[in-house]
Amino acid sequence: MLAHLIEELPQLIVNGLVVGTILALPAIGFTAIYAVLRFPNFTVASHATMGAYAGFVANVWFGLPVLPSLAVAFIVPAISGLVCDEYVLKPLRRTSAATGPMAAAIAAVALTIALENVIRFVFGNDLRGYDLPVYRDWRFDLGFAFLRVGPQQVENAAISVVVMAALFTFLAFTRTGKMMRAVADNPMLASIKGINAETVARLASLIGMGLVGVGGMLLGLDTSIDPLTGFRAVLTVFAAAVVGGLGSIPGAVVGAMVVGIGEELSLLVLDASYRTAVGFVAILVVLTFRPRGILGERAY
Amino acid sequence: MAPALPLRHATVPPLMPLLEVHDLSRAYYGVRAIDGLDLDVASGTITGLIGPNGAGKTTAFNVISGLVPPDRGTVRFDGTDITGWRPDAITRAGLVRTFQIARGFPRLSVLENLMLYGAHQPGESLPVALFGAWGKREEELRERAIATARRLNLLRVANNPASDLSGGQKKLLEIGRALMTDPRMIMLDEPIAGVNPTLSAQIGEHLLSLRDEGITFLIIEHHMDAIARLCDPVIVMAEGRKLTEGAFTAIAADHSVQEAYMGRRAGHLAQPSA
Amino acid sequence: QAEPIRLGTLTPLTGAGGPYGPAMRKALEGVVEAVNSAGGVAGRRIQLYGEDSQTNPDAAVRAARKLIDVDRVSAIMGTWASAVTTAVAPLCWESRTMLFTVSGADSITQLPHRGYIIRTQPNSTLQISKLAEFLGAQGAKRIFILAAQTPFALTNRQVLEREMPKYGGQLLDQVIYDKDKTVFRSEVDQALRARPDFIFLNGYTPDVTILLRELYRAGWTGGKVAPAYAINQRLLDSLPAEVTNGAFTWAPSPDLESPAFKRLQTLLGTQDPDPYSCQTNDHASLAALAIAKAGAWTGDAIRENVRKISQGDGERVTEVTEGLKLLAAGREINYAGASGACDFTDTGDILTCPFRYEQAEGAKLKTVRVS
Amino acid sequence: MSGWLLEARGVVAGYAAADMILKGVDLTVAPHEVVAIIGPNGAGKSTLLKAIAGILKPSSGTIALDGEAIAGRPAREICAAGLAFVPQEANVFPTMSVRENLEMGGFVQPKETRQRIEAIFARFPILAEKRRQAARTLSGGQRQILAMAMALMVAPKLLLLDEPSAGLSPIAAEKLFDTIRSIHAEGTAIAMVEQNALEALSIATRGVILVDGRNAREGEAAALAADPDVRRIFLGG
Amino acid sequence: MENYLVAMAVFAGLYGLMALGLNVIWGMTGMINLGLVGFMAVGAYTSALLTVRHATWPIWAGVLAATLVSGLAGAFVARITARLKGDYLAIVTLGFSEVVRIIASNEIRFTNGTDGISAIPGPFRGHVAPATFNLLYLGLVALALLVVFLLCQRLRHSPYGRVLRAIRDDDQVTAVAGKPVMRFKTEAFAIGAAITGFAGALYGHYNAYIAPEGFVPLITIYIVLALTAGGTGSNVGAVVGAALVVAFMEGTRFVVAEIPGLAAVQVAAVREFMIAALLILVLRYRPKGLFPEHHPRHPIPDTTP
Ligand SMILES: Nc1ncnc2c1ncn2[C@@H]1O[C@H](COP(=O)(O)OP(=O)(O)OP(=O)(O)O)[C@@H](O)[C@H]1O
Ligand SMILES: Nc1ncnc2c1ncn2[C@@H]1O[C@H](COP(=O)(O)OP(=O)(O)OP(=O)(O)O)[C@@H](O)[C@H]1O
Ligand SMILES: [Mg+2]
Ligand SMILES: [Mg+2]
Repeated sequence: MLAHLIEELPQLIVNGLVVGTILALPAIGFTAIYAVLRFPNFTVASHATMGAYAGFVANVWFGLPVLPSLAVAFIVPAISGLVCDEYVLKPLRRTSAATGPMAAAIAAVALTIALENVIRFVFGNDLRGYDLPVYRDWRFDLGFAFLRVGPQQVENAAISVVVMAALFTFLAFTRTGKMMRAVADNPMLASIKGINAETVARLASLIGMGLVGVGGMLLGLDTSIDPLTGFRAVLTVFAAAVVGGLGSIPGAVVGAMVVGIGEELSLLVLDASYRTAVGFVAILVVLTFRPRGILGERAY
Repeated sequence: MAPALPLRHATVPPLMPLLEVHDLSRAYYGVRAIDGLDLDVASGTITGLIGPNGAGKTTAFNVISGLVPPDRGTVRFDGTDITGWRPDAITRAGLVRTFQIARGFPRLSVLENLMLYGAHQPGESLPVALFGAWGKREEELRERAIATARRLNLLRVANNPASDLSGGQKKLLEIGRALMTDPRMIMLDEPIAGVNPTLSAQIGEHLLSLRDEGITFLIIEHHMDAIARLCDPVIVMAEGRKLTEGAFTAIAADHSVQEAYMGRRAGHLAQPSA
Repeated sequence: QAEPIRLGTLTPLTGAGGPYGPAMRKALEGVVEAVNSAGGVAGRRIQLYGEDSQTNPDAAVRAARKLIDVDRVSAIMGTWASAVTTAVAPLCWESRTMLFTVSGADSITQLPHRGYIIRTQPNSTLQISKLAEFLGAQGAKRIFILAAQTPFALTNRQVLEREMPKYGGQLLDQVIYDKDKTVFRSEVDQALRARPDFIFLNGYTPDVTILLRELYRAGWTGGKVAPAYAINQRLLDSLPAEVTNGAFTWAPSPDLESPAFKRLQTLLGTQDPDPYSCQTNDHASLAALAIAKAGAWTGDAIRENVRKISQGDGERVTEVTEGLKLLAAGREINYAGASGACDFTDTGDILTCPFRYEQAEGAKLKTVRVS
Repeated sequence: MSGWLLEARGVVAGYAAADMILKGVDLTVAPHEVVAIIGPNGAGKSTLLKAIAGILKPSSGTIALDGEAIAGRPAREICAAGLAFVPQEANVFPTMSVRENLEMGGFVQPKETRQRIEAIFARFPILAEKRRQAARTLSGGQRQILAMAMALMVAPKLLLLDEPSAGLSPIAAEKLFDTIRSIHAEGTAIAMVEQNALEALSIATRGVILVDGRNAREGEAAALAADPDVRRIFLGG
Repeated sequence: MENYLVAMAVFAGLYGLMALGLNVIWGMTGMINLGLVGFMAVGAYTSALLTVRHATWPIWAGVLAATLVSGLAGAFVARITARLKGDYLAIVTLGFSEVVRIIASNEIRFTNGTDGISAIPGPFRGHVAPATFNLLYLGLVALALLVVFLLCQRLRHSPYGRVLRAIRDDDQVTAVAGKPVMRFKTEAFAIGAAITGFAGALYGHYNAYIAPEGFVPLITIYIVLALTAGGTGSNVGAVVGAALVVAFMEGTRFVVAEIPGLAAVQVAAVREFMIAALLILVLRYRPKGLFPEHHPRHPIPDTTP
C-alpha cells in the first residue's frame, strides 16, 4: 500500500499541476476583472470558448502558427469583453447600491448563455481541433517511480507564471495598476481624485477577457473546441479563483494548483467519478479556515 | 473663549463596577491596538473614555462587545465573565454598543432600524412569526421608535432607507438604535461627532436623564465640552492602556494629558470660567 | 389539400448531445423531404415539428409536451440521452404517441411502455457482446475500460466481464470518469498501471478526444477501441493522425453496400454518417411506412404497424419511397435501413443486427469487417 | 467676470428625481477666502459640496469655478480644473496603504508626489508611522487625517472640506485648523462644512448657514459667531 | 393546446415555489445560494425513494418527508458554511448541488444511478385521463404555491423577516442588536431549502421520472434569473419572475419557428439566445426587477414642529 502510494504520488502531483496550469490563465483573467470591478463576471465561460474559436480560425482557416493565433485568441475576446461590459454589465453595476452587485453577476450568466449561442450559431456544434502537433510526454525515471510531463503543459505553466508575474507587478507597482485598485476600492473617490474610472474599468475588461481568451485557446489545445469548451471549465475556474482569494492574482494561480492537485489526490482514496465532489469538499475545507481564500481579498 | 458649562453631576460615590476590564490586549500584525488595558465602569455613571487618535478606544469597544476576540485578558459584566461571548449574547446580557463609523442597515428604513433593536419581540421566533401574535409588541416598538426618531430629529426621514441619510443623521441613528434596547449599559463610540451642536446638547441632556433612570454609559468622545458636561469619571487612554482616571477637571488640568491630547484650547475647560 | 401528417423530433441540439443532434435531425429531414417530394403518404404531406431536447430531461419534458399537445404529433423521434428518453416516455405512452429513440440503456425498453417505444440502438448487452467477440478476434487478452458516467457504463462492464473469458481474454478493471472534466491524465495513468493490451474508451466525442490525446502523450501503443459515435470523422479531423491511428470503432450496421446507407452518405455529405444519424433516418422511414400501412396516422396506428413493415416475409426495401410505392400497391414489405435490419422484439429492442468494425488510419476510417 | 473663484447660483439638486434636497442654493467663494458652511444635520451641506464637486448632477442652477462653467461635468474634470474635495464619508481607499492613498490623492499632479508625501509625513508623523498599513485598519481619527492629507497632495485653487475635524482629538483638530490656516495663507481658497462651528467660524472669513436646502443666513464669520440667535439655534450655545 | 398550457402552468408553479424558497435564503437573508437545484434533487429523490424505490409510502408522506429532509439538508449546509459570505458562499453551495448530483449518479444501489427512478406515482395518475391528471395537479400546485406564498409574505412582513433583512445588510450589526444571527441564518436556509425540496418532490411526482441529469446547475440559473427579473426580496416578484422565465422559455419556441432559412442547430441557438437576451433586457431596464422590493412604510405622526 505504501509502496503503491509512493509510486503514484509524484505523478498525481504532476498531473494536478497540469490541471492547475490549464485553469490558471482563465482564473487570472476572472480574478483580475473581479479585482477592479468587484463582481464575478461569469462571461468567462463564453469568452474562453470564444478564445478557443478565435485561435482556431487563425490557426486552421488562416494557417497562422501558434503565437499569432494566441494573439488573436487574446484580441477577439478582449474586444468582446469590453463591448459586453460597456453596454450590458456596466449599467447594471451602476445601480448596484440598491440591488447589490449580484444583478450584474446574474446578467453575466445570462450573457454568457447568449454568447455561447452566438458561437453555436456561427460554428455549429461540431467538434474542432487545431492544426498543431501533439507531442509525446517526457519521461523521467525517479528510481522509485516514472514521471511523465508534457511539453505542451510545461509551456502552459510557463505562460501562466509569466502572465501572473507581469500582471502582479503591473497592479502592485505601476501608476495604472494603482489606479485600477483605487477604482476597485472606491470608484467615486477615485473620480474625485481625478482618475478616469471608466477607462480603468474598460482596461480591466479588456485585459481580463483577453487572458481568459488565451486560457480558452490553451484549454482547446488540450481538450476539444466546441461551444461548451469554456462552460465545462467555468465551475472549476470559479472555484480556483475563490479558493485563491477573489481579486488576488497570485491567489488565482495558487487556487488553480490547489484545486488541481486536490482533485487528483482524491484518486488515491476515491473513484474518479467523485473527483469533482472531492474538489468541492476541499474548497469547503480551505474556506472554513480561510473564509476569504488562501491569499485573501487583495488586488496584488 | 468657550463659556463654562454647568457641571450637572455631583461626584459619584464609589459603586460596584458594572463593567470590569482586566489586562485586555489585542494586537494586529504586531500593532498593539490595546495592550494590557484595565478599566472599571461603575454602575450608574456616565464614564468618559478619551485619548489620542489611535489610542485603542474603538478596539477596546470591539473586544468588549465580542466582535473581536482578545489575545489576552478578561471582561466581566455585572459580575459575569463575558470574555469570548458572542456579540448577540453580550447584547442580550444588557451591554450594547454603537459604532464610530456609522454602520446601520442601509436597506432598512430608519424606523425599521430602530424597531429592530427593540428587544423581546416574540415575532422573532419562527412559529410565532408565522402563526402567532406579535402585533401588540410591534405597536409598542413602533411607538417607541417614533418617539426616539422624534427626539433625534429623524422623524422627517423615518421612512427613508438608512442609506439615504446624511452623515450626521447616520450618527444620530446609531445613538437611536442603542436607546431602543433596554440595556443596563450603553457604550457610545463618538456619538456626537458630526452632530449639530444644538442637537448634541439636547442629546446630552437626554443621556443624563437616562443615567438618572439607572442606565450606565461608557462614552468615547473628542468634544471636551460634552465630556466636561456629561462624564464623571473620565478615563484617559494612550497607546493601548489606561493613562489616568478621574474627574474631568482634574484630568484636564493634568499636564501630560494636555500635552498629549487636549492641546491649548481644550485645556481652558479645566479652569473655572471667567 | 389534406391535413398533413404530423411527426415530431426531439434531438439534442444544445448541451452534451450537441455534437450529435444536428446531424440526426438532418437525417430525419432528408426522409421527410424524400417522402413529400414523392407525393407524401397516401397523398398527405408529412409535417415535421422539431424541438431541442437540450440534453436535459427537464427541458425535454416541456418540449415533448409542446410536440404532443400543441403540434399533436403522432410520433416523437430521435431522443438521444437515456434520461431524456425515460423522462418523455410516460408522456408518450399516456398520450398514445410513438417514441423512437437511439438511447442505449437497457432499462428503457423495460419501462411499462405498452409498445410505444421502438429503439433502433442495440441495447448495451448486445453491443458489448459483439465488442467482446471482436476483441477476442483481435487477440486482446487484457482489457481496461475508461468510461464516462452514463446509464450504460455499469451494464457494459458487467457484460464485458462475462463475455471476455469466452474469447480467452479478461476485463482488468474500469475507471468511470466525469465527462465534464478537462484533463484525464490520472485516469489514463490508472488504466496504464493495470498493464492492459486493449483500452476501451466508452465515452462521447469530446471526452474521447481528450483521452486519445492523453493516451498518445503517455506513449500508449496498445490497442484502443471506442463506439463509432465517439470516434467519428469530426474527431479524426480535429486530432493529428498519429494520435488516432489504429483506433478501432464498432457500430451496428447494415451491409455497407446497402443503398440506404449510400443515400444517407450523399444526404449528409459525408463518407461516414454516424450511427445515430443512420438510426434517426430509419425512425422517419419506419414511421412513414407504418402510417402508410395503417392508412391512419395516430400513434396507435404506428405502434400496431411498425413491425408489420419492418420484419417478416415481405419484400425487402431499403428506401422509404420505394416502400411506400409497394405498400400502395398492396404488397407486404420488410424494411431495412441505414442502421441495420430494423427488426424489433416485442419490447421494442433490436432483434439482431450485423456490426461494422472500422479502424482509423491517416485520419480516415477503414472498414475492417462487417459481421 | 464676477471676481468670485467659485460662484454657484440657484443650485437645485437631489438624489431622487422627485425629491430635491437643495432648493436653489447660492454659494460664492472669493479668491483667498475661507467660507464656513454650517447648518443642522440633513440641511443639505454635503449635498451642496457633492453637487459642486461633480458627484451629483444639479438639475438646475449654474456653478462656475474661476469663470469656467462646471455644473454637470464629471468629477475628474472638475478635479483637473483645480478643485480638491474631501468628502464626509468613504474618503479613503480602504485596501490601499497610506502611502498609496497619498499617491492617489496627488494623481493629477504626479510630478510633485514624492516631495509632497515627504512634507505630509513631516507634518503628520502618524501617517509616516503607518505608511504601509491599509487605510481600512486605521482608527477613525487617523483615517480622517489621511483623507485631509490626500487633498494636500495637490495644489488646488479651491479646497472643499466636509467636516474635516470630525473624530479628531482636540489636539489633532487644533493641528488640523492650523494646517487649514497655513494652506489659506499660501493662497488657497477654502470652503468647509463644519459642525465644530465656533472653531470653523474663528478661522473663516465668511459664514453661510444652510437650513433645509436653502440659504438661511450669511455674513462675516465673526458677526455670525457673535449673533445670539445664531448661537442659540445653530451653535448650541 | 390547453393541455400544454396547463402543463406549463404546473412548471411555472413549481419554478415559482423554488423562487420563493430562494427568496427566503437569498432575497431576504442575503445568503447567495447557487445550490438550489441540489435541494430540489434532495426533495425529489427523498420522495421518490420512499414512494417507489425503497418503500411504498403514500405520496403525501413522501412529499412531507422530502420537505423535512431537504430542510435538514439546508440547515446542514447553513451550518458548515456559517463563516462564508458572498461569492465564497456561492461556490460552496454550487458545489453542494454538484455533490448531490454526483452521489445520485454514483450510489447506484441506493439511487439507481444515472438510470434515474421511473414510475414515480402521481395522485390519481392512471385512474383518470392524462388531461384530467394534469388539471388536477395544476390545482394542487396552485394551492401549494398559494399557501407557501402567503406564509412567505407573512414571514417577510413579520419581525422575523425584519431580522432576516437586517442580516442581509450587516450580520455583525445584527448580532450587536442582540439577535442570534446563526440561528436565523440556519432557519432561513432550512426554510428556503425545505420549500425547494417540497417543489422538487412535487416535480418528481408530476413527471413520474427523475434522474441526476435533470438536476443540473442550469435550473438554479433559471430560478436565480427568475427571482432577479421579478425582484429580489419580493415574493410577488419571485412568483411573477418564475412565470416569466417559463413564458420566455416556451414563447421563444413559437417565435423561432417562424424564422426561415436556418439550420436546426441555429434555430436552437437563436432560441437560447433570445431567452438570455430577454432576461438581460428585463435586468437592464428594471434593474431592481419588475416588482422591486419595498420596505414596509409605517405611519408617521405629523412632523411639522
Ligand atoms: N485591523 C487592524 N489592523 C491593523 N491595525 C489596526 C487594526 N485596527 C486598529 N488598528 C490600529 O490600532 C490602533 C488603535 O485603533 P483604534 O481604532 O482602537 O483607535 P481609537 O482610539 O478608536 O482612535 P480614534 O479616536 O481615532 O477613533 C490604531 O493605531 C490602528 O491603526
Ligand atoms: N444618498 C442619498 N440618497 C437620498 N437621500 C439622501 C442621500 N444622502 C443624503 N440624503 C438626504 O438629503 C438630505 C441632506 O443630506 P446632506 O448629506 O446634504 O446633509 P448635511 O447637511 O451634510 O447633514 P450632516 O451634517 O448630517 O452631514 C438629508 O435629508 C438626507 O436624508
Ligand atoms: Mg475610534
Ligand atoms: Mg454632511
